[in-house]
Amino acid sequence: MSNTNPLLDVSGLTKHFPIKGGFPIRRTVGAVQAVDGLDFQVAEGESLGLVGESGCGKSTTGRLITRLLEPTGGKITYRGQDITHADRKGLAPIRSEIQMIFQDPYASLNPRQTVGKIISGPMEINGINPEGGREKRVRELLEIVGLNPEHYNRFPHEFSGGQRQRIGVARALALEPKLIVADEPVSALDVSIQAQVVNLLQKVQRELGIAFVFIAHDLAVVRHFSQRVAVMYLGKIVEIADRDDLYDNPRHPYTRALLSAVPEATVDAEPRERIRLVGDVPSPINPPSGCRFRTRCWKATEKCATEAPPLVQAEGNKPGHLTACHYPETADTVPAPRLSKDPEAAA
Amino acid sequence: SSGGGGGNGTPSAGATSYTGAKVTIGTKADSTGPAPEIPGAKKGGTIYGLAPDDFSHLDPQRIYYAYNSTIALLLHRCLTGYKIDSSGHQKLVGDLATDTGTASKDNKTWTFTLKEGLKWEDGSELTVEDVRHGIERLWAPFVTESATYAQLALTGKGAKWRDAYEGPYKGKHLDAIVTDKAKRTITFHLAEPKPDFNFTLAMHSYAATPVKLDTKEKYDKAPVSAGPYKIKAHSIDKSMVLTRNKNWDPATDSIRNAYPDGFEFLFGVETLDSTDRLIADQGNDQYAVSIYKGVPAERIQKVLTDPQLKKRTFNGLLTGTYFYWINTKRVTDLKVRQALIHAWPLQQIRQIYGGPSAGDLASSILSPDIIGYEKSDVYGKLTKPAGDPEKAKALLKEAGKEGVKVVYAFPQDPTYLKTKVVIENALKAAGFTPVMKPVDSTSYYDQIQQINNSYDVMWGGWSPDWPTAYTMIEPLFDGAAIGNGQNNVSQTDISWINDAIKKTAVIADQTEAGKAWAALDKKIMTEVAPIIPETFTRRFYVYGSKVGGAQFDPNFSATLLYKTFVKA
Amino acid sequence: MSTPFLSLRDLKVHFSTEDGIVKAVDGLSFDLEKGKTLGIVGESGSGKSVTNMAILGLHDPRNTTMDGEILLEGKELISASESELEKLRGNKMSMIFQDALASLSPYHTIGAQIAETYRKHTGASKKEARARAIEMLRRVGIPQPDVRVDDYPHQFSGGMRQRAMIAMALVCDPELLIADEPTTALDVTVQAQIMDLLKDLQQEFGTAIIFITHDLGVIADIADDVLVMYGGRCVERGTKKQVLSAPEHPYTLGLLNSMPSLDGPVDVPLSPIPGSPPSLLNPPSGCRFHPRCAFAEKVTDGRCSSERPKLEVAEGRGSACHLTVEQKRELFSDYAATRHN
Amino acid sequence: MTPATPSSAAPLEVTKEDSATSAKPGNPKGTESRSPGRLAWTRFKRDRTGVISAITVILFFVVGIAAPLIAKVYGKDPYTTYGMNIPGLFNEFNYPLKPNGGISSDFWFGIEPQLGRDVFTFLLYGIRNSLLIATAAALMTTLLGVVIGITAGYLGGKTDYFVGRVIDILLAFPQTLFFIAFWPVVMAIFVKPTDGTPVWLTVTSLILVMTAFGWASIARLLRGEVLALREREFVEAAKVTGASPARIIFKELLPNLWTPILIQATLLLPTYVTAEAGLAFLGVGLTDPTPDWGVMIQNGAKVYQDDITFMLFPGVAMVIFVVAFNLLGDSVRDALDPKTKR
Amino acid sequence: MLRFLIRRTLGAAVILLIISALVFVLFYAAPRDPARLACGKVCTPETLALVKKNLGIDHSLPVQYWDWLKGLFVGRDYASFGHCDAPCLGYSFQNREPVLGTIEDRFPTTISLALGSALVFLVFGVGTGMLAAVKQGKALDKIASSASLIASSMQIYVIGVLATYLLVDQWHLMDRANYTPFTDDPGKWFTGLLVPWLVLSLIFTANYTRMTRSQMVESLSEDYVRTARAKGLSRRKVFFRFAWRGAMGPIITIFGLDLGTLLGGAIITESTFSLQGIGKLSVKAVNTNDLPMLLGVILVAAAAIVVFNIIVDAVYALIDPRVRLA
Ligand SMILES: Nc1ncnc2c1ncn2[C@@H]1O[C@H](COP(=O)(O)OP(=O)(O)OP(=O)(O)O)[C@@H](O)[C@H]1O
Ligand SMILES: Nc1ncnc2c1ncn2[C@@H]1O[C@H](COP(=O)(O)OP(=O)(O)OP(=O)(O)O)[C@@H](O)[C@H]1O
Ligand SMILES: [Mg+2]
Ligand SMILES: [Mg+2]
Repeated sequence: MSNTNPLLDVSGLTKHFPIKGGFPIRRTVGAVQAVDGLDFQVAEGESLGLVGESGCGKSTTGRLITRLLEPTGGKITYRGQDITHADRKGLAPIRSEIQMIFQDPYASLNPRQTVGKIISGPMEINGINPEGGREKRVRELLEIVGLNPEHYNRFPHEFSGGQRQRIGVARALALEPKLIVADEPVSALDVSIQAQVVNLLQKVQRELGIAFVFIAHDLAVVRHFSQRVAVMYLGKIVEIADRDDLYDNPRHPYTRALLSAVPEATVDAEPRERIRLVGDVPSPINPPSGCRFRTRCWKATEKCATEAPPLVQAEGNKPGHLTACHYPETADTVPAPRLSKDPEAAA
Repeated sequence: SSGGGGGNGTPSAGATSYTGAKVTIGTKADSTGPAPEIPGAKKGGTIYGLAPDDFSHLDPQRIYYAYNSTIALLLHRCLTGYKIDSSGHQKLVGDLATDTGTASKDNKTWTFTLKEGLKWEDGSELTVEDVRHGIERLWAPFVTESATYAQLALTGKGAKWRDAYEGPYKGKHLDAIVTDKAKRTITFHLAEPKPDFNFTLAMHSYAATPVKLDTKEKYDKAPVSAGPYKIKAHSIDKSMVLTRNKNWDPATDSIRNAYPDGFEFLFGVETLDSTDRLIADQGNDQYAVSIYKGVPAERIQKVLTDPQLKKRTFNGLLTGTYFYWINTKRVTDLKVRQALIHAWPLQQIRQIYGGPSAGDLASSILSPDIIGYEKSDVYGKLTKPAGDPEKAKALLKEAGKEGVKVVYAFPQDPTYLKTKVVIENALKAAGFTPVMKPVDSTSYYDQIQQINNSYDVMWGGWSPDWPTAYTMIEPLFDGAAIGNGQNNVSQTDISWINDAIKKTAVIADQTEAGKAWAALDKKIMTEVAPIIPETFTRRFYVYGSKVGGAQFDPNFSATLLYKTFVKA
Repeated sequence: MSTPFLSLRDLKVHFSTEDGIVKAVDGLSFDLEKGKTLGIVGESGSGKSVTNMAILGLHDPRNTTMDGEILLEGKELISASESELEKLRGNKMSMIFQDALASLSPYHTIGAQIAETYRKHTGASKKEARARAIEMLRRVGIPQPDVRVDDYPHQFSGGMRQRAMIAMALVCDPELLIADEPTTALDVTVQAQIMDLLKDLQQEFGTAIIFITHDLGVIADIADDVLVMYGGRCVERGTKKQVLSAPEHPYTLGLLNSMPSLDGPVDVPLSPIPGSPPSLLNPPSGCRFHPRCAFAEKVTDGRCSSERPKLEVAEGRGSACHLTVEQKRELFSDYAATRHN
Repeated sequence: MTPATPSSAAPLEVTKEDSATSAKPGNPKGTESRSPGRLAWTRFKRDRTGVISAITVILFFVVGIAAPLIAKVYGKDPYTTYGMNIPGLFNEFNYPLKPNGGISSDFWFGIEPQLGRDVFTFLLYGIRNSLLIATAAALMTTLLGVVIGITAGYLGGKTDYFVGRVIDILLAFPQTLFFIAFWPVVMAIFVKPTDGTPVWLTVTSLILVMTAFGWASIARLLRGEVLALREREFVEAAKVTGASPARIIFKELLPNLWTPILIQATLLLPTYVTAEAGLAFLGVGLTDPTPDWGVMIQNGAKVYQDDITFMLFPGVAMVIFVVAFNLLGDSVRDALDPKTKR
Repeated sequence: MLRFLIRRTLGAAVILLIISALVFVLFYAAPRDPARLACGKVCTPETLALVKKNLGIDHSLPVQYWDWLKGLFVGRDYASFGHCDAPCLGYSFQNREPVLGTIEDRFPTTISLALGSALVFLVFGVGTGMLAAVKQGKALDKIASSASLIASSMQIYVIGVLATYLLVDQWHLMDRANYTPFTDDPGKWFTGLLVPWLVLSLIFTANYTRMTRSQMVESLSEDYVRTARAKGLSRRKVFFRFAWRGAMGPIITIFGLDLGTLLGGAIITESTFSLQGIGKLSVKAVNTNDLPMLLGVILVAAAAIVVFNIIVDAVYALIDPRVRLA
């Protein structure tokens, strides 16, 4: 574990989006608790995967780290420097070091700019003048991400989704960052293309030593890409561990349920135990008290409703494997019951 | 009445034999009712009147504009009035009074006797007190729009006439008016001689108002009628319905016929629109007349070239003169003023107004319907109506003012924006440097009536309030009439003119006086040249095919409503 | 063999656009029996949705030309009149669309939209239809259906919307259900719920299901038979087991290889299919997959780029590839080895 | 040296005809680059209605711009009162003597009743002036609306709130009424009472007043567009790389707003042409001696009973122009935004 | 809903307040004196002062505005008109009638004109628009679109006079434009307004045709319309129940705004047809420097726009369940 001197240190990170309302004068009447007290670190060159259901706050976390959003609370430290509330000027020196790759290959490229402009833009903004000129560098980058350097003058709409995502990667690489936040970079791509991009990112991470916060909802992809994985549920991290630990020995019921729900394209392998969660993620405006997962958890007790479980190294966990559960699963737990589909019970 | 507010002077016309009305003073017999029958006329029916605007005032004391007088003729009665014959000649006769009044030798005391059988619309008697009350009301603070001739004459205090009397509502009467209820006489003691005071009293500002039925400010909306009709309904700015006043006795009225059972006026109909309606002649429009507005230039050709249509028209010259004031305080050189007159393109201007049928070219101050009018053409404008640039140039050269800048002000109105074009061309041709200055037409007169304005030549016009020259020459050229909001816009303050006005104004015999005025007119034009006379404007009116007796009111330049009737 | 329940014969669906003719589906055939689930997989744009919309006759006739045969219980649908189709749609055959939010009318309550279909096809009264709607909602697992029946779609969560869509599609007990990527936008946990639901319903009513997806994992979960589409054509078909464990087409193999799994090795790179999907305006000649195919040069005479490979189907199994069976056995096993260590 | 990249204003090319030669050099090795603007242009060229309308509209503009030249060749001017000066053209009522409004080899479109000016040159100059005013007003309105709208949309917060309220108030104004009521005020601010109102001033104030009232709706629209665009990931991408707000507005947002801007501008122009005519009818704006299309039609409407020709030429010209421009607008919209078919 | 209405009404009141203050300031920025016009032909400074007092404009601008505002709520006393009950918009300088009364008197004309023509252009515009959407790309579509376009590019004052000349004077097909209160004679009310309705709706119809067509085309391509078809619903039902429902929102929005503007007076139309509505009244107020009347009509017009804005938003929320009123 490289916790000693992490590249990125996030503690107690919180983001509440205010809800306006009231009468007759508008004011803040509530908040979407999108992210609520996250603690994690990312070491240099390491890839941290962030998984969870839709709306659990993955993107918000990513946007907080890149400071596209102003945190409501907590602290973000990058290489020892507190950037929690740094403004544009304060961020300028580290702007080039933290970059982002976006989910939507269509929306993330300005349709009115050529590829060359899109990639050289960040260099221009940060006053980077590589040897041999920016155009040369852009062509290099295009090559690195597996695109034809001659496509320099083309427009995004002339590329396929996978190619566009490569352009996005090239743009992020243009500033030679130390940390890239990739927000579901492959979710919008076809399976056949998805693999291309995952490979590219992996290559980039390994060869250039760039650390990643890799956001995804596809557990298989995350497993493939990230050395460490954090599972989020409703604005909180419920479990964080090294890859193998997490996939082989999930301690949190939610992690387990999540893993069991992934369909696998194999017919001969014996069917995995199946846990079927009922209902949807509750609203982050009024999250359940105590453990936020308790409304969908088959193990929930009184305690879960009153006491929020801390994210700790549960008994039997390897070091660095933290779980936020009062009743963590054990390896030999009997397979969870296939939950009744009685909807009333879940409501 | 005067040159109308703003830019509504668009005239139009066509060559006819009509050359202005003759005005005479009638006898007691002329003053005795009823009015002579009109051949073919029958009682009954309704005449419809179309107009762009509602009457702005109905309270007689607040009536001065000619347009308001067109209805005042049906409702209000003054001591005197004009009896108009079918050819348009007018006679001053007694209306409420038995005759045109008796003046003292010095013309400072005027006495009138009321006819018998005069009644208000509610049947109460119309007395000399009511006549006096009408005049005393002029001092009421809410009456601000009236003519001021009588007030001036009665108090002799000039512009401060209001200070002389506090108005009738505080219980006091004006000392200068003496009434005798028993004898039905009313006597005016004037501060200065006024030989034409009986003309003055024909103005509707001096009509009688019932003491008992006076509602002060509210009277303006609901006046009490002494005339042949009374107001039945009035929807302001939209319509007005008049019905017969049963208490009006034709025997007391030598002026008014009253054939229709009622009138219905429709307001808000723009002139072009109303003309088209009258031309189309459908439905009730067959019984309709245009109250005040003549056929606009755009329809003159249509109206005059269609023989069927032309049969349904009458026309007349407006009472006043259109001219251009020359600011003598700015254009101080007589030669330059004369050059301006020579240069002015009268013919082209009239072309824009609609050609010869739009009116006659003017060459003098006085208009043809003024008593004593004599044609004079000092600058040969009638022979060279298109302008004489050579002569103008020569005069300018003489004066050493070649290329002098001339600021010409005119109301911003489609017609004058057009005449501006030809005027500018003519001035350039004559060697002036013209500056053309359109002025917002709603405040046009306000602006040019500022004595320190910066205009050299200004479009304008003036109509006399009664057909004697005094009401033209005095307001326009008397030095006393210089001031903000006053009409001596040329700012002529020349002692011989002032003296001549004073002298001529007291000549008792109006024919004599007329001659003197005409001579003064010519002299002013020759020696001072303070205005450029332009046209005596002619107006054409179309009326519905079922309307009879439609004729021009030479006094108020409108349709003479009380002579109309519904054809069988 | 009697006539199959649904049978497509050489279906062609071409769109005329201002850029030219888009051959979205170009000669597709398959059969489907009652009570069976056919999974259709393929990349985005491979013509999956177009095929199924063609079955329901939902294409705009103004810019679409359809060719071939669609036989439902022997009845030809391409030439059927609009009113005949109206009677079938929502009744005998119905469809679940991918984007439930966009596919449900935002202006009508969920209940009304379900009831409407029922009334149209059964002539039931308003009250009956409403009761039916509530029952359907209950059946698809909507909590408090008698209350939620009056909600609008935007008041539902993503999973609930998709369930409402399903309820609507099933309200008249259709014999054919087409599910067009019903779970793609959903979380895995919700996806699992929906698929369980579909399976249960099929068991209950013996519905024939066409399940469209581009996720082979989902196919493995739900389908009996699989049809792999590429560039508007079928490249391979067979039972789920056949296709997933012994693919016969390089594209299918590529798809399988490019998928990361929950238990495979993690330190080796994935094996993607190079290149990008074909343009349907100017599709590659011959085999449409050949520009991306790793084995194209193994076939002599450049046949891959010149000759369209035939889809030889025997007992529901077949693929469209010029490689010989031997070549496949040899070449594919290498690849399979890299996959499962 | 940075290579020649298509400017961010590229989409504007669709309205210009001479852009066909651009973008060829600097394109390495036949990888032909098709910018969104170029694509739109290609689509536009295929649209027959659009092309015909464009030609018609351009023709009007050419005629307007070249009016003095044409008048010179033709040998007449719009100010001389030929009808009055030359005997034999007018009857006594100042209507043309010859039939059809006095059309002759000398006066191609006849002469104007009353003043007797040459209709052909008057119409040319009228088109010139009206188009000048409408174009300038449309441009200024768009400019102002775009700047305010984008700024408010991007900055959000208090700025947005304030701008939003100003827009609310402006849109609640009964505009025509305001025009006629306060036109004199505007003129009074600029003109000394001793001076004539120069035509340029009338024109300028007209443009200014039209702009002052017109920008609000465009600003509102663009604000909305920006709010939507602001959430797009490429804007975030720019932010992540440290781009300044100015850069984001001008380099990232603006190029993407050309489509709505262009559409608004094309909607605005014919509206302004007719609005200018309508205002002239109410006595606001250019007045008679200055040739104006609207004033001409309005005068024509007065004399149509006796001389329909005089109304026909300007009227038909106006209908053709407005229709052509609207059709052009539709085509431009279709070309720029092919998904939303009219 | 109630909260929404209250909040928006408050906002509207503020807007109207600002507008009225602006009108006041702007009015006096012009070089014109309303007293001078009311003063008559012989206007000495003494008389002028008297007139100013009578009209209630003998104070400084802020005091005048305050007086006017106060009049709105508590009524006002005039030197020459007497008392004016709240809400008092003052007395017209021009005809010395209460402004409110005059506006009340003119409003039915404007309402009739607006509603009638709105009905005509809605029916024709939306009708042809729908037809065009159904027959997309066919001849009928093109004819409908271009005909409406040509119609809309005509000027009212031209079409108005032409229509009157031909339809009324020459062919005697219709009655001359004229307002008779509906309560007096519905028949006359109808025939008298027919020509203005038709002419006024001309310029709007095209807009609605085009808008309806594009909205329908757009909403016909919505996914939920496809779903409706997939359910087996008939074309007619799909068209009206689903597609039209989706297209309605923007149309109603624009319609509300248009109606609001129209209720403030169709100035050119009313002038062309000599109809005594708010529009004509406002032109007259301008021409006669009649400040109280001008204020009155501008407020009415602005209020109409603002109120319809609120109505549009409320209606939108009714049509589209996704919209929440705040
Ligand atoms: N700008 C915002 N204002 C208000 N709420 C927001 C905002 N952005 C996100 N949220 C809310 O915060 C919560 C977390 O959103 P976030 O986008 O981080 O989820 P996510 O995990 O990325 O989901 P997905 O997988 O769908 O992308 C959601 O409930 C979302 O509605
Ligand atoms: N109406 C249409 N007009 C023109 N082209 C169309 C039309 N509908 C579909 N297409 C084209 O047909 C091709 C196949 O589309 P289809 O929707 O069937 O793909 P798909 O396999 O369902 O993809 P996805 O997984 O993205 O849903 C695509 O290239 C699409 O662009
Ligand atoms: Mg996200
Ligand atoms: Mg699809």
